[in-house]
Amino acid sequence: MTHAEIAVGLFGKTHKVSVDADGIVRGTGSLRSGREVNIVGIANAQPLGIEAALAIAQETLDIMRRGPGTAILVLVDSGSQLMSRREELLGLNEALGHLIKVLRAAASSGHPTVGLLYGSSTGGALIATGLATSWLAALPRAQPSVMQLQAMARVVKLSLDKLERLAADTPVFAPGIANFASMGAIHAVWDADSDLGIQLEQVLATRVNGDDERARLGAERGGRTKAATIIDRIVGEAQRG
Amino acid sequence: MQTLHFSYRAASRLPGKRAQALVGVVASNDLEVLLQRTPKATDCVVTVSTAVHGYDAVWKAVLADFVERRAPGGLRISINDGGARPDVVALRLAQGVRLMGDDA
Amino acid sequence: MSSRDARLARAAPFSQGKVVAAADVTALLEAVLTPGDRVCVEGDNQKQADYLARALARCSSEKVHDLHMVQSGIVLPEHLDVFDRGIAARLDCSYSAPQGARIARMLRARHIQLGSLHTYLELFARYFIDLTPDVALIAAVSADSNGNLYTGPNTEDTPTIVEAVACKGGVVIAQVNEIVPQVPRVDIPGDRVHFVTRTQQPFYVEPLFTRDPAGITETQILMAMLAIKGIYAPYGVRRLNHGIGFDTAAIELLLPTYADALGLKGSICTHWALNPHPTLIPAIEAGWVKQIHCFGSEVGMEDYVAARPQIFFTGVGGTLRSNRALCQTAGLYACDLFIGSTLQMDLQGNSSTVTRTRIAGFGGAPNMGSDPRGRRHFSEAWLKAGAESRPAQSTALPRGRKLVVQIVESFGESMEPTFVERLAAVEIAEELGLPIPPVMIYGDDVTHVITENGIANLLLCRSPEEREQAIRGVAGYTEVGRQRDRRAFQQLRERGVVRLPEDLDIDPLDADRTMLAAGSIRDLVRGSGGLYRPPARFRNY
Amino acid sequence: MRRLSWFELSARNRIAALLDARSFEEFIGPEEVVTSPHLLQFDLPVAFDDGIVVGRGRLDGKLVLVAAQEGRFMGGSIGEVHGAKLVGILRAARALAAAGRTQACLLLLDTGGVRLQEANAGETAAAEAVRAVLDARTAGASVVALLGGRAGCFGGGSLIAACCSHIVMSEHARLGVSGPEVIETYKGAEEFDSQDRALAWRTLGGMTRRLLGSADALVDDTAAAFRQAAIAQLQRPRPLEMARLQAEHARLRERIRRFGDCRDGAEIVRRVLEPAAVYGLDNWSAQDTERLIAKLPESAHDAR
Repeated sequence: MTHAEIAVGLFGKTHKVSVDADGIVRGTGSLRSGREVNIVGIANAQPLGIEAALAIAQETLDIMRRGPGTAILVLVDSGSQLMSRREELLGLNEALGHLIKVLRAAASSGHPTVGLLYGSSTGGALIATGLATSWLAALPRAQPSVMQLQAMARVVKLSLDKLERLAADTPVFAPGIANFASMGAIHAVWDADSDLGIQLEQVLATRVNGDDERARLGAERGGRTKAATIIDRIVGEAQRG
Repeated sequence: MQTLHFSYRAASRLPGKRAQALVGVVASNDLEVLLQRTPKATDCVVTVSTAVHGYDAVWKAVLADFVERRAPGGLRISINDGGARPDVVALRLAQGVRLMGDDA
Repeated sequence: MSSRDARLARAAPFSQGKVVAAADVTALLEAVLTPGDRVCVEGDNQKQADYLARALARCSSEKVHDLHMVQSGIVLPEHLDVFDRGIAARLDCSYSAPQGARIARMLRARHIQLGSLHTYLELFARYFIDLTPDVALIAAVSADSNGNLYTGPNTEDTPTIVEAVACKGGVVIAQVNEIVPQVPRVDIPGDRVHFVTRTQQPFYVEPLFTRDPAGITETQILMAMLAIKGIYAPYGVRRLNHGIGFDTAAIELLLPTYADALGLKGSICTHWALNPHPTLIPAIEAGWVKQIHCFGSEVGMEDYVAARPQIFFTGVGGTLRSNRALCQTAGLYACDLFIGSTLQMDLQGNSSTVTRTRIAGFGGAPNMGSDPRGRRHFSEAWLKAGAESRPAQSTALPRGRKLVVQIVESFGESMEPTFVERLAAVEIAEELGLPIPPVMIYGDDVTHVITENGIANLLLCRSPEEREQAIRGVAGYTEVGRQRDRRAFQQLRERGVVRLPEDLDIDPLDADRTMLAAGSIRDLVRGSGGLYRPPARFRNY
Repeated sequence: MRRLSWFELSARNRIAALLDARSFEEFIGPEEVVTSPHLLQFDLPVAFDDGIVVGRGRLDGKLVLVAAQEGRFMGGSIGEVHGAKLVGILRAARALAAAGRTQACLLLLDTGGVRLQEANAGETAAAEAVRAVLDARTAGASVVALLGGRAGCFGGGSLIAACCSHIVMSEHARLGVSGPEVIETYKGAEEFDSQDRALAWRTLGGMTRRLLGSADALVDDTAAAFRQAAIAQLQRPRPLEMARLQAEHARLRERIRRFGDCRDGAEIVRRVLEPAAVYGLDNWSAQDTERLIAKLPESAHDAR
């Protein structure tokens, strides 16, 4: 699905969602219930660089300024973080960190933040966008990844064959929404063929900005069997005596 | 990965108060050694986990010398090996025993 | 018309006076060279006449063929390309580590007719007897229009090559980084230089002697402690040479700390035949070192050396004046100790850096690491070593011995044992039909072997069996070490032939990186007052 | 004896040297052998602590929570267990801050980023960790990143650092999302020659990061210096509030406006500040850095 199809799927044809030349998504739309939803994000599989991260952060800050409590939907179809010497020199990590902070600040101040991963997203870009929302949905054809298997094979010095065989037995390293869902990173995979607006309404009806449930989901889904227990134990031990 | 088990009878219980110690890091040419007290005064059991296969005889020789020289009685020693050479193995074992002998 | 005049006449169209445009160098070489010429392309383990090496490799093999290469180093790919392209046929050289794998393959395929592998000094010697080059391709920092050359701190082999070639009717062609009205100092007089060409890029220099202190391990520190306390101190070693390696770098970095605490300052390590090792900076700054003569320079050390003329040999203008032939001679005759590492050692102490797939050549180590039987001056260290080598009741004339120390870890990279029953060099020699195996240091020259397990003093061994057991005694957990005879080992230990760390009152647990006078390249830079400027590849700041 | 170098110390020894003597208490220590469940299938050895040490101790007498990554074990990479220990300590920081028991959490980061053999678990843990940092800050905690290890601070680790309230670096530290090797692999050596280590440090190193205001303090490579800096930073609380976010936004925009056409730290120094400066050479001193910091409004701010 394209961002335009998604906007229509969510809000019908009256949406005001647009994508600029740099792949930055902005706009608003009304759900059938009349609930206003703000849209930000990145499209066209653009790599996420400093300017793009600041633009999305700017848009989010503007939404917060416009009024409290409105929902923010972050649409994600990105490449990886923009890889260049210039980006690193100028502090790409700070720009991505800033975007994460702004999205979290929005959530903390009462804007439900929902991510919708509809294309690809890799590495640092994924952490700074979809994974920085309170609740992340994905469409079935989305492609989240840390690194493509071919490149990974080179780095970990195993054949692609061997890596693919390993990937069949474990969700822990290979790209794909099922694997990320099994980690708890993706809360739900939406049905692209049914009403997206209704699916978003259903999410917004829950307490989106609650505690971070991803480790618990990962345990329930069997993808991360150890993380949740470890986190809970440490929080418990730190509070002792 | 290959796991090797060794058990020894040491000349005496290793003195010192520490219940456990960890020395070294799992990295290339290095290893980590975890030493823990056991109730058995002179027994010393060693478990080695290594990705470098085929050096059983070298491990056996290094550990036998170590037990003879340091008398690490009453210890359970667990090793994760990142491909350490015998001199580093011997050094880390000795460092571990010294830490166990600390009063702290 | 002499052969040189004929060569110069053929070359005339390609030069203006002595100056040749870089683009014309290949044509000039084609004009100067005749088939079968002996040619030296200057290059050793440090500096390279790299532009001229490339220009030679571009020559037409119709015009230039069957050359006999007589040069210190086989280092650049072009040094072997000339054989693949049919330009050269025969080779006599010294050092080939960077091309070790390719040269081994080419020798196996009989693409090279190999004369001998030499030491540097030996090949220089043959330049004056039976391997005088007809043409030399050399490198310098700058030239004037008369051909006077300034070699900068990396003089190295140049004067020796030029002496042999220019004074025996040959032609000398130099690549220079710049042509100036007046050179800062004349390292090579212009009347010995026939052509100069200015290159876009400065000639290449390898920072071969830089060891990052961050890479020094506790095991190497332990071995350095053994060397200092077990050998340098008792023999009172003042005049010495260090090989390349982290173990010897560790010794250098322990001088201002560990050796200082042992009260050894002034009584060891005062006079050196050594390149400007960055790891010696702390000892120099702490006043340990009286003087150093250098084979070559070291990238990044130029300003530091220039600022310490009381320690180093410098020329007009203040930069280092190095000279490989003279420094090799100094190392051979005027040093009491050589210490260096190796890849393999057999049970008689013969050592080699040759593996089944790599032929590294020799460089200078066999000269440094041999007992010069022509030596007649004496020193405390030399006499003591000589005395130890004689049985108590011996009636032989008193003689000294050079201390030749091999410092090795019992296992090398990938758990390859250093100690072996049979050297790979012996097998290679059989396979290639070499009349002598490429042994770096002969066992009968070796006086001590240091490993992380202890020191074997071979001077005190009275039979081949004892030597074998002494070597097994420090060979640790290698196959060779584990097969040692426990009783013989105990006896050798009681006699002090084998000494373990505890016999020297050294606790291996004290071997700690905080003992190093510098822990990083950054520390060395600081210690030099900012004068040392390490190459980019060594930086982590 | 040389002073202890932060760069050389292990994670465990960094904590010991950083905190008050013998005050550290580890959570889920190595004796519990809580190790990676994923490395075995790659035939790789595990570490008893999965390359991270977490717990509590005292700094200058005050309670602090600490996590220290071991850069030598798999490049300090974030796997499932490693990441969970980090997230655990950050969530504990939030809980203790909310309860008014301590406002201090120290992250001794030393990581190449997400561990590829357990990439998805590591990626998710990094996302949980950044959120946990921000939630701890919202609850009033200061989260101080201390960077100066072998592995640098890359990938997910760099985003965790960026979310911290304070960042302390030594000149050996590197901080960036993609490291030189990664950029070289994807974009070629023309874009970033990873062999040129001086360039790597001029781009990502502590000194450049300090000049640009990406770090709050540049300290010597000693445990004592890191300790002193951590104590000092903890006295400047930076609650995560709207005004600070807006100031950060303006700060980052201004940086791009001033330096957006630069590709090398030396260019920033030379072109914008001091035409004759030879930034990055060995005679560049700490005093030179201080002098530049004084001139560069970017480097002194509270907008993080």
